[in-house]
Amino acid sequence: MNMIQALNSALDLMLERDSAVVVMGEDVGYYGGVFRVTDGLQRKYGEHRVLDTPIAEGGIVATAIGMAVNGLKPVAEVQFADYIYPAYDQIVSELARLRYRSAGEFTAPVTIRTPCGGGIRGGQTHSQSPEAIFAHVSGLKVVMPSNPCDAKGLLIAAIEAPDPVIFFEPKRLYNGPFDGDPDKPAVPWSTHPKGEVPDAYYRVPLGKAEVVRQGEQITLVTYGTMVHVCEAAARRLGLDAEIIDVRSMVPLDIETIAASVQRTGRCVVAHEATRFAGFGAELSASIQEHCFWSLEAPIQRVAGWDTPYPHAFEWEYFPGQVRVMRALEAAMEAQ
Amino acid sequence: MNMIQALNSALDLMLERDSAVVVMGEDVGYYGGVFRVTDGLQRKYGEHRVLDTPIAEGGIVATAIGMAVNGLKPVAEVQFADYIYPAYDQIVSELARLRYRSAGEFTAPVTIRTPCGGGIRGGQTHSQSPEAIFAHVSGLKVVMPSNPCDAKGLLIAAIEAPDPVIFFEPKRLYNGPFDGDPDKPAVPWSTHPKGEVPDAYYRVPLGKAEVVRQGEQITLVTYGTMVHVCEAAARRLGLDAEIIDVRSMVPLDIETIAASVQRTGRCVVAHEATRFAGFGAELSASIQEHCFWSLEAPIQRVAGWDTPYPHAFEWEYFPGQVRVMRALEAAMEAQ
Amino acid sequence: MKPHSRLHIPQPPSRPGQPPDFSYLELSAAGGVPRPDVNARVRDLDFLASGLVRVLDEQHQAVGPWHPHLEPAELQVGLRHMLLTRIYDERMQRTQRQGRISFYMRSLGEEAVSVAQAMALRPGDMLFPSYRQQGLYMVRGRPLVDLMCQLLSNTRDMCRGRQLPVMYHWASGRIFSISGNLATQFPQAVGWAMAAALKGEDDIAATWIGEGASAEADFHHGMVFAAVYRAPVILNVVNNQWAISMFQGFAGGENRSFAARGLGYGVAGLRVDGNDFLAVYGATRWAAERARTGAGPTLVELVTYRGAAHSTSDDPARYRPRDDYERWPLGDPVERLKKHLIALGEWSEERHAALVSELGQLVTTSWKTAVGFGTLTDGPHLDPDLMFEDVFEEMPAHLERQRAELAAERRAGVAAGNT
Amino acid sequence: MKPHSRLHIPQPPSRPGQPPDFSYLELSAAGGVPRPDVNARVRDLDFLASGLVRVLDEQHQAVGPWHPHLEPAELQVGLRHMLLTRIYDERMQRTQRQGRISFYMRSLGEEAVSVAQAMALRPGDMLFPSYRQQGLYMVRGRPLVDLMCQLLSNTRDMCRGRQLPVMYHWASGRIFSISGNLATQFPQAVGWAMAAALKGEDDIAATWIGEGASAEADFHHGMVFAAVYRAPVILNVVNNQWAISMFQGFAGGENRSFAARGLGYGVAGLRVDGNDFLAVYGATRWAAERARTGAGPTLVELVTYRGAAHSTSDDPARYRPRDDYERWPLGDPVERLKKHLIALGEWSEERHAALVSELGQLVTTSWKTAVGFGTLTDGPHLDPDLMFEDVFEEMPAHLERQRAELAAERRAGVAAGNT
Ligand SMILES: Cc1ncc(C[n+]2csc(CCOP(=O)(O)OP(=O)(O)O)c2C)c(N)n1
Ligand SMILES: Cc1ncc(C[n+]2csc(CCOP(=O)(O)OP(=O)(O)O)c2C)c(N)n1
Ligand SMILES: [Mg+2]
Ligand SMILES: [Mg+2]
Repeated sequence: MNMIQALNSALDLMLERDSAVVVMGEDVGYYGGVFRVTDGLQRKYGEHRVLDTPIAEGGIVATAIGMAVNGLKPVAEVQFADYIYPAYDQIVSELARLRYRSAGEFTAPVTIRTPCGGGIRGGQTHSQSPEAIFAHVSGLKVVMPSNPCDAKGLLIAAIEAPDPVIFFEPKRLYNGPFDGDPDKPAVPWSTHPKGEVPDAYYRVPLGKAEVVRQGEQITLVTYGTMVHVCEAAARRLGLDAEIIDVRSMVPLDIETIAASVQRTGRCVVAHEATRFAGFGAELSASIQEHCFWSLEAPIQRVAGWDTPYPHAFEWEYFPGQVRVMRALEAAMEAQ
Repeated sequence: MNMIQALNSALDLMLERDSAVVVMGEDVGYYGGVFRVTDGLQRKYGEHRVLDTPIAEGGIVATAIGMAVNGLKPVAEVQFADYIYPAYDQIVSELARLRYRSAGEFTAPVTIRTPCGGGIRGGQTHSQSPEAIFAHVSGLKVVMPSNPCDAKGLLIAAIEAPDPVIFFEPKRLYNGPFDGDPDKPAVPWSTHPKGEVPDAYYRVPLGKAEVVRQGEQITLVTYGTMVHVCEAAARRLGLDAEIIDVRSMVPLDIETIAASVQRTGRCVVAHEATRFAGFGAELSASIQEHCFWSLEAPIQRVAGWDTPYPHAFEWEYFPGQVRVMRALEAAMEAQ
Repeated sequence: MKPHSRLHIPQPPSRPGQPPDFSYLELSAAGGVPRPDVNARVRDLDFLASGLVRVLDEQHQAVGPWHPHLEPAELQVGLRHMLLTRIYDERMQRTQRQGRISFYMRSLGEEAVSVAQAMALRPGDMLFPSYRQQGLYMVRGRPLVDLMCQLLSNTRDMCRGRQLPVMYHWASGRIFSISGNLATQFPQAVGWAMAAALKGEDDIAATWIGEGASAEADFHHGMVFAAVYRAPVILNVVNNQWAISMFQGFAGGENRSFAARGLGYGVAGLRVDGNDFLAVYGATRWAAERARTGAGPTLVELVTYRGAAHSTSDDPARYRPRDDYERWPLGDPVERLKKHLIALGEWSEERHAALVSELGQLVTTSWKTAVGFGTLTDGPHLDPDLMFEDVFEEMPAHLERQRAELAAERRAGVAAGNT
Repeated sequence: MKPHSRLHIPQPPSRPGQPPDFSYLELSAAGGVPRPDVNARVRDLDFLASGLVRVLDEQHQAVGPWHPHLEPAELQVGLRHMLLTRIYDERMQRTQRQGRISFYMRSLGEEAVSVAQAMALRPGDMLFPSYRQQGLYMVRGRPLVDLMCQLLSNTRDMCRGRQLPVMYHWASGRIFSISGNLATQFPQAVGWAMAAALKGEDDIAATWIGEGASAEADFHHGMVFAAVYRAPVILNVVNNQWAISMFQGFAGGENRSFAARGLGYGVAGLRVDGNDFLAVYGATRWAAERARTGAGPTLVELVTYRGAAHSTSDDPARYRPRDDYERWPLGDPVERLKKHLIALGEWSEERHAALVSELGQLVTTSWKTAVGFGTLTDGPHLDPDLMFEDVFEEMPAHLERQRAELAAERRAGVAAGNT
C-alpha cells in the first residue's frame, strides 16, 4: 500500500468497527479528498458518517469538538497544514484544554489529520510543517508518520486515543518514499519494506520513537520525509549512523533518543520546518539535557531556512541530502 | 513612570509625531484600555486616531493590515495574549508574509501589543506567554520588555519599524517590578532605576539584548518578568551571575548571549511559558551550538510546567525563585 | 491629512454625566408580534427579527400569541430561581470585595434569560453558556455549595483549581464547561446538535453568546454550520447593550438587530424582550420545537441590559451614566414577573419578602458550608499535584517528571524559608 | 445508533451521469429589479438580495434601470478584455499541461465579473482579489509578459519566485497581492477602506471572495468591520456554484442568497447576474457611488458558473455532469456581450474572429518574450539568494548566516555530484 491507501484503510476499518467514528472535512465526502485519502468512504458509509463541510477550518474543529462531547469520535481533515491556522484558537484554547479545565468531566477525542511538508511545488501555502506550534501546547498529542505501515497504525491509535491528536501527513511521502533528490525517478512504496501494510486492524502506539537504522557513530533524530533524506545522506557518507524516527512529537520518547545519543556521543537533529524555534530546538535542548556528559560534539540542527517556503527555490529551501551531509560531517569532525 | 505610563507615553508621542499612527483595539478608546495603557489618548487625538473595535481579534489584525497597506501605522491591542489565537491566521499567513510574497511591493508595519504572563490570578485564560509560536514564524519581530524604560523605547522602535512586531507586555510588571515572591509587599517602579523614564522621544533598538547584571560564574538568559525573578534568585544564592535580558526574541541577539556563556561556561535559560518546545528550547539549542566547547555543565531550562496555567496553583506553576535557584545550583554543581 | 473623515464611529446614546437615553431602542407592544407556525419557511419569518416579542403588558397582564400559559406554580418557581440568582450574585460579589474570592461576574438584570430559557428546555437538552448564565445552574438544581466551592478554588472545586471563578461545568446536569475565550462555545453547540441529529436522538443544544462576542469568528462558524446542516440548536445572542466599555454599536447593533443576522444564513431570527420572563419562555419553546421537529436552528436575540459592572475588575461609571439601569425601558425581570404574579393574585409583597429572606439564608448557609472546604487564601488547599492531572487521560512521563520536580522544589522552598 | 438521522446534508442538483439541473436557480427578468437611490436606507433594500439584477434580455437588448448606458466603444473594450482573459487562460492552462508552469487556475465563464467591475471602478480604487479575477489585470493594463513571468517564476517574476502561479500583485496598478489562504483579503480590504475614510480620501476598496470561502471567519470579520465603521468598500461574493468539489449548498446557499448575508449586518446586499456584463457594470457603479458618498459598504453577489476545473490539479468530471456549463441558464458572458454589440450594429462575427486571432497573437508573442526570461524547468533561474530577502526590510544576522550556509551547501552539492 502507499501512504494514501494505508490511511484510507485505517479510516475504513475504524468507520467499520466503531459507529461513533465520523470523518469530516472539505471535499472529503463525495469527492474523496483532494489527496484521495477518504476515497470511497462516503459511498461505503453514507453521507452521515463521511461529511463534506463548509470551508471554515475553525468551524470544522469547533463542531468536531461538539460532536466529540456528544460521544462521537470525529476525524477531521484540514486540507493543507498551511490552512490549519484559522482553527488554531479552537485547537489551542478549547480542544487542548477541555479535559483540564473541566477536571475530566468533558473530553473531546478529536483527531485532526492534515497533509504537511514541501516537495510538491506547492509554494508558501502548500508546504508548511507547523508541528512546533502544536507541540508547545499542553494537552495535544502530535504525530507524524514517515511510512505507510506506521501511518495506518498510528492513525488507528490516534482515533482510539482518549486525547486530541494532531496527525501530520508528509504529503511528499503519499505516493512513495522520497530521499530528497527531486531529480531521481519516483520510487513506489511497494519497493520499501514499510510499504507492506497488513489489511487488518493494528496499532502503532503513540509516544514511541522507532530506531529505523542501528548505528554506532552518530545519532540522527528526525521524522516525516526527513527520515528518508537522512538515511540517504548517512549512506552516501558511509557512516554507521543510528537513525531514529521520532514519530510522536508529543509525548516525546526521549528515553529511546537519549539512550542512542549516550551511546554514539554525536547527534544531528533534522526536520523540514523552519529552524528558528522549531521542534528541532526542543529535540536539541532535551538531548543536551539528557546526554550532556556523553556529547563529543555540538548537536547540529538541520532544517528549512527561516523564510517562507518559496515556490521557485523549493530545492534550495528543502533540507536535502547535502544539508544533512554537511551537518553529519560537522558533527563527526568536531572533537 | 510605571510600565503602563511608559507605554502610554510612547503611544502619546507617536500619535503626536506621526499622523499615520492609529491606536485600535477592544476598549482602548473611550475607556482607555482594561489596563489603562491607552488612557486619555482618545480624548487627546480623537475617535479617528484611537479606535474602539469590535470584539474580533482576527478582524482587528486584518483591518490593521489593510490600514497599513494604505499608509497608516496601526498599533493594535489584543486585550490578553491568551486571546491572540483568533488572529493567528492573519498574523502568520498574512502579516508575516506579505512583504515576502509580494517581493516588497506591499508591506504592513503593524504593531500588535498584548499583555502576557501570569501572576495576577488570571487562571488559564489570562496568564499565557505564547511568544514561542510567534518566534517560529519567519517575518515577525517579537519583543518583550522587562521594565518601563525599555518598554517605552522598544514600543517606539516597534511602531517605527518597517516590519510587523508582536509586542508582549508582562502584565505582572505593569505596576512594579516583581521578583517572584507573591507574599512580599508590592514595590512601585519608582524604587527601580529602570522606572526612571525620560518624557521625551527615544528608542531602544529591536534585536539587542541587554546585560542587566554582569557576572563571571554563570549566565542567566531570560526576559520579561523572569528577569527580576532571576536577579532575586542569583542574589539569594550569592552567585556572581551574569543576567541577560533578551528583550527581543526575533531577531535574537545571540552574539551578546554567546559571548557571555563562552566566558562563564554555565548557563540557565528561564521563561514563564510552558517548557516543552518553548522559546527556551531555541535559546538552549542556539547557545549549545555557539558555546559547546565552553560549556562546563548542561544548560538548564527553567519554565512553566507543561500544563495550562491553573488558577489555584498560580505560585506552584509560576517559575519562582526556588525553581531558578535549583537550576542555578544544578548548573553550578555539575562538572 | 484632511481634518474631516467620513469614517463612521458608533456612538453610545449617553456617557457619564449625561441623562440615559434609550430612544434608539425599537419596541413592539406586548402581544404585538404574531407567532408563526414552528414549521413556517424561514423566508416568511423575517418580521420576527425586527419586532420585539413581548407578553407582559404595562398592566402586568400576559397577552398575545407568545403567552406560554404556565401554571402559577411554575411562575413562582421561575421567580424563585431568578431571585436566587440575583441574591447569589450580590453575595458573591461581596465576598470578592472582601478578598475571599479572586473574581466575580454578576448577571443583574439578565436573570430572565437563563432562568426562563432553562425552564423552557428539557433536562436532556445540552447547554453551552457563556459566563453570564448562572441562572441555568439554579434551574437545573446544582447545589449552591458546589458553585461556591468552584469560586473558592477549594478542596471541593469541581474544576480542581484550574479555572477562574464562575467558569463552572456540570456534565450530568448537561451544562458545558464555560470557557474564558469568548464565543468558542457557539459552534461547539452546533457540533453537539449535529451529533444528536446524526444519532437520531431527540435532545437539542442551546448556546449563549454576548452581543459583543458575536463579532468573533465563531459566531459565523456556528451560523454557517447550523444553517448548512439544519442542526437542532438554539443560538442565543444576549444583547445586554454593553461589552465591557463598548456599546452594542461596536458589534454592529446600530444598523440592524442581532436577530436579523440569522436572515442571510436562512436561519430564523427572533427578537425577544429579554426582561419579560414569559416572552423568553414562549420564544424558547417555539425555537425548541422548531429544532426538535427538524425545522432547524433559530437565532434568538434577547434584548436586555447589563445592570451591573462587567465584572469585579470593571468600573462602569467611567463609561456610562450611573442611573442608566433604572431608566432601562424594559424594566427589571424580577420586578415584572413579581408584579404579574401579584396581578394574578398568586403572589404578595409579604411572600416576596419571605422568599428573599429564605434565599438569603440559603446563600448564607451554603457559603458557610463551602468555606469549610477551604478558601483560596486560607486553605485547606487542593493538592498541587492535581495540576499535572487531566492534561491527558494518562499522565505521560514528562509530566510525571515535572510533578516530581515540583515536589522537590516545594521541599527546597520550605528549606530555603519560603512558604 | 438508529439508522435514520435528521441531519440535513446539502445536495447538489446533479452528479456525473445525470442531466444538469438548474431549476434551483431563482431568476428575475432583465430590467425587472428596481434600482433604488444610492443613499436609500439599508432596511429598504432587502429586495435587492433576493432579486437578480439583469440588463441584457433574451433579445440581446439592454433594458431596465440598471442599464449603465455605456458607449459602444466601451463595450468593445469590455469584450476585448474578457476575450483576452479567456484566451490567456486557455493558453496558460495548456502550458501547464506541457509542464512549463507548475499550476494554473482559469476563470472561464466568470470573465464579466472582474472585467466589468474593474471598468466600473476608478483607477485609484484599490482591489483585493482572490485567485480567479485575472480580468482585473487585463483592464488595468498589466502587460501579459509580466503575468507570464510570474507564472514561470523566471528572472522577471514580480514575486521573485516566492509564489505559486496566478498569485500576482501590482502595487502601482492598485491590485493587492493574492494570498493562497482563502478569505484573508476580505477584511483587509475593509481596513484599507477605513484608512481611506480616515484620511478623507475618495478612493474606495473592492474585494472578491468565492461563495465557498465565505464560510471562513474572515468573511464575518469583513462584514462586521465594514458595517460598524460604514467603510467605503464593495464586498463581492463570486458565487460560481462550486468550491472545488463542493456545491454552494455547503456554504449555506441552499437557504438564502449570499447577497442576503448583508442584511443582518445592516449592509446593502445586491444579487447580480454575473454573466451579464452590463448588469455587473451597473451594479458596481451603484455600489461604488454608495461607498464614495459615505452611504457605506455593499455586499454584491455575482451569480455565475465555474466553467472549467477548479485548477489544473482538479478533475470536475468526478463530481459534476460534464455538460453542465453549456446548460447554465445565465449563458456565457462573452457570448452575451458579443450578441448585444451585434444587435446594436456595433460588432460582427468577422470583427470578432479578427479580435480573437489578434489576441491569440498577442498571447503568443508575449509568451515568447516571457520564456526568454527563463522558465522554472530550464532557466535562466533567479538567484537563490533572493530567498532570504524581503523576510524583513533589512536582513537580520541569522538570515545572513543562512544565506552563506546555502551558498556553501550549493558548492558542496556540486562537489558531491548533485546538480
Ligand atoms: C477571545 C476573547 N477576546 C476578548 C476577551 C475579553 N473579554 C471578556 S468579556 C468581554 C466583553 C464581552 O461582551 P459581550 O459579549 O457583550 O458579553 P457580556 O459581558 O455583555 O455578557 C471581553 C472583550 C475574551 N474573554 N476572549
Ligand atoms: C484557508 C484555506 N482553506 C482551504 C483552502 C483550499 N482551497 C483552495 S480553493 C478552495 C475552494 C474555494 O472555493 P470558492 O471560495 O467558492 O472559490 P472558487 O474556487 O469557486 O473561485 C479550497 C477549499 C485554502 N486555499 N485556504
Ligand atoms: Mg454584552
Ligand atoms: Mg466558488
